[in-house]
Amino acid sequence: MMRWHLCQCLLVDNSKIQFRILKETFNPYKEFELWENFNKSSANSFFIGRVRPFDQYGNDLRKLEIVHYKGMTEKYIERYLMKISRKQDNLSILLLHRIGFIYPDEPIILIAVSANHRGISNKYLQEILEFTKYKVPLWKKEWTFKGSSWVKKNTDLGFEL
Amino acid sequence: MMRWHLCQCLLVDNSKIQFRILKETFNPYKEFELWENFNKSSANSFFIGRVRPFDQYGNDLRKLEIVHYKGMTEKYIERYLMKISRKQDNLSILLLHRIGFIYPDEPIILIAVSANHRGISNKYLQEILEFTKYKVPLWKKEWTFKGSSWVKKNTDLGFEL
Amino acid sequence: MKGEKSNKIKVVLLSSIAQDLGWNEKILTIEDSEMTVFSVWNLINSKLPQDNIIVSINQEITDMKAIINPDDEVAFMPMFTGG
Amino acid sequence: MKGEKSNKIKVVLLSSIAQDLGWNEKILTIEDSEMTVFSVWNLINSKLPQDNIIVSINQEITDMKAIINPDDEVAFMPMFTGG
Repeated sequence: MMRWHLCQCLLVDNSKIQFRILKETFNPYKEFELWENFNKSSANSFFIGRVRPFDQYGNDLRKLEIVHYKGMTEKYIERYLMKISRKQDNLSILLLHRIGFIYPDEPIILIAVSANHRGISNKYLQEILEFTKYKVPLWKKEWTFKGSSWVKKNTDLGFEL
Repeated sequence: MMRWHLCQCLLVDNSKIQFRILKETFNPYKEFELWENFNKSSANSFFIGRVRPFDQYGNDLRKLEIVHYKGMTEKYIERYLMKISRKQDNLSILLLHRIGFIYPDEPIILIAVSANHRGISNKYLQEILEFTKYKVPLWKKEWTFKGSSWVKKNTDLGFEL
Repeated sequence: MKGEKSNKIKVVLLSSIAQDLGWNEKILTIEDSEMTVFSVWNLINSKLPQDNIIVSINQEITDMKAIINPDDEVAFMPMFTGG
Repeated sequence: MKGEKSNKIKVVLLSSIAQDLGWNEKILTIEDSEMTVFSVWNLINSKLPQDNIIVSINQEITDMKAIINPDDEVAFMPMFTGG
């Protein structure tokens, strides 16, 4: 794992993958700019997920807590990103995920994918997003003004497929 | 059309839509930041399309030229964005499209969509992107070091659906 | 009766069609009161094929059979290739 | 024969399971050489249901029937809810 903290970037065949688990908040536009300066392609897709101001029951949210399993979380992310980089040539991927306490409207997740075609950058962006929701050891706890509770179920896509 | 140049923003029911046809290049990160400051949602999807460094025949590209039909282009974009804003509540949309001469690696198109759910922001981002490729009066001409030629056919998504 | 009415139309060409025919806009005087987009196309063009041409009247996409009225803006354009 | 060999395992609990059982990590001494993840689960827990629990050995997801070796790190965690 150490190489991630040293170089923050891994080359897999012709693709560049990069991820970070962050304990502090970040500026998503600065991250896009820094990253895209070195990964300009014809198609560049981005996603920012932010904390909703209410919990799963509709109460006002004070803060969200995200817990990870140090070592295993990083290993599962790395393995998955390497797998898709091997499937698809000339892909650049950046994934940032917050842990710790995150306040309403702050970013939890940032994904950036560059490719030669718009269909590819959009497709992998969505795949990576669903992956972080269902396949990565990460857990959410919601803190309201009355107490805290673990999130039992992920939010859905927002429409029927 | 005048209201677009004055307010740059149109409210349709609960949704906010905004688009601009630009004669000069722009900084996409600044645009994202300015726009998202007023449109922070839990799900925010973005796309930047940049000029490829080669033409449809694989020759080195000097510049791309984009021509529009002033008035009609704006009308078709506005009508389409209003239509999807009426289909889907609480959507914010920003669409920027370049016209004139655009050089390799410069942005041609920027799309930003905010929604309450990731599936919705990603879905409409892709719909708007395909719309600008096939349904908006815009034409591309490629200038190489040998001459110029009109683009006959749009690039595909990059994979088989 | 028709003396007071304009019988001019504006014809607009876009993209490769403008380049191939060598002009972008023309004001034409129409004689025929039942003139279609197709008859304007035949009037201005004797070399380009009609395939895959998008036509509009007053910036609304229509078809070659549509009837043109005085003061209309008629445009001929190839398939869109933007985005 | 086994005197030189460690017979300790590390048990890790995550998220709501750690909260419900009141601890995050423990070092346990295992006696049984054919111990499964399921037997560790029964050893540490007498109240939580086994449904929807993800288990891992040495940070690789496995199942309740997997055999544990000395020095292994065994973890119990609820369904993931990240992203």
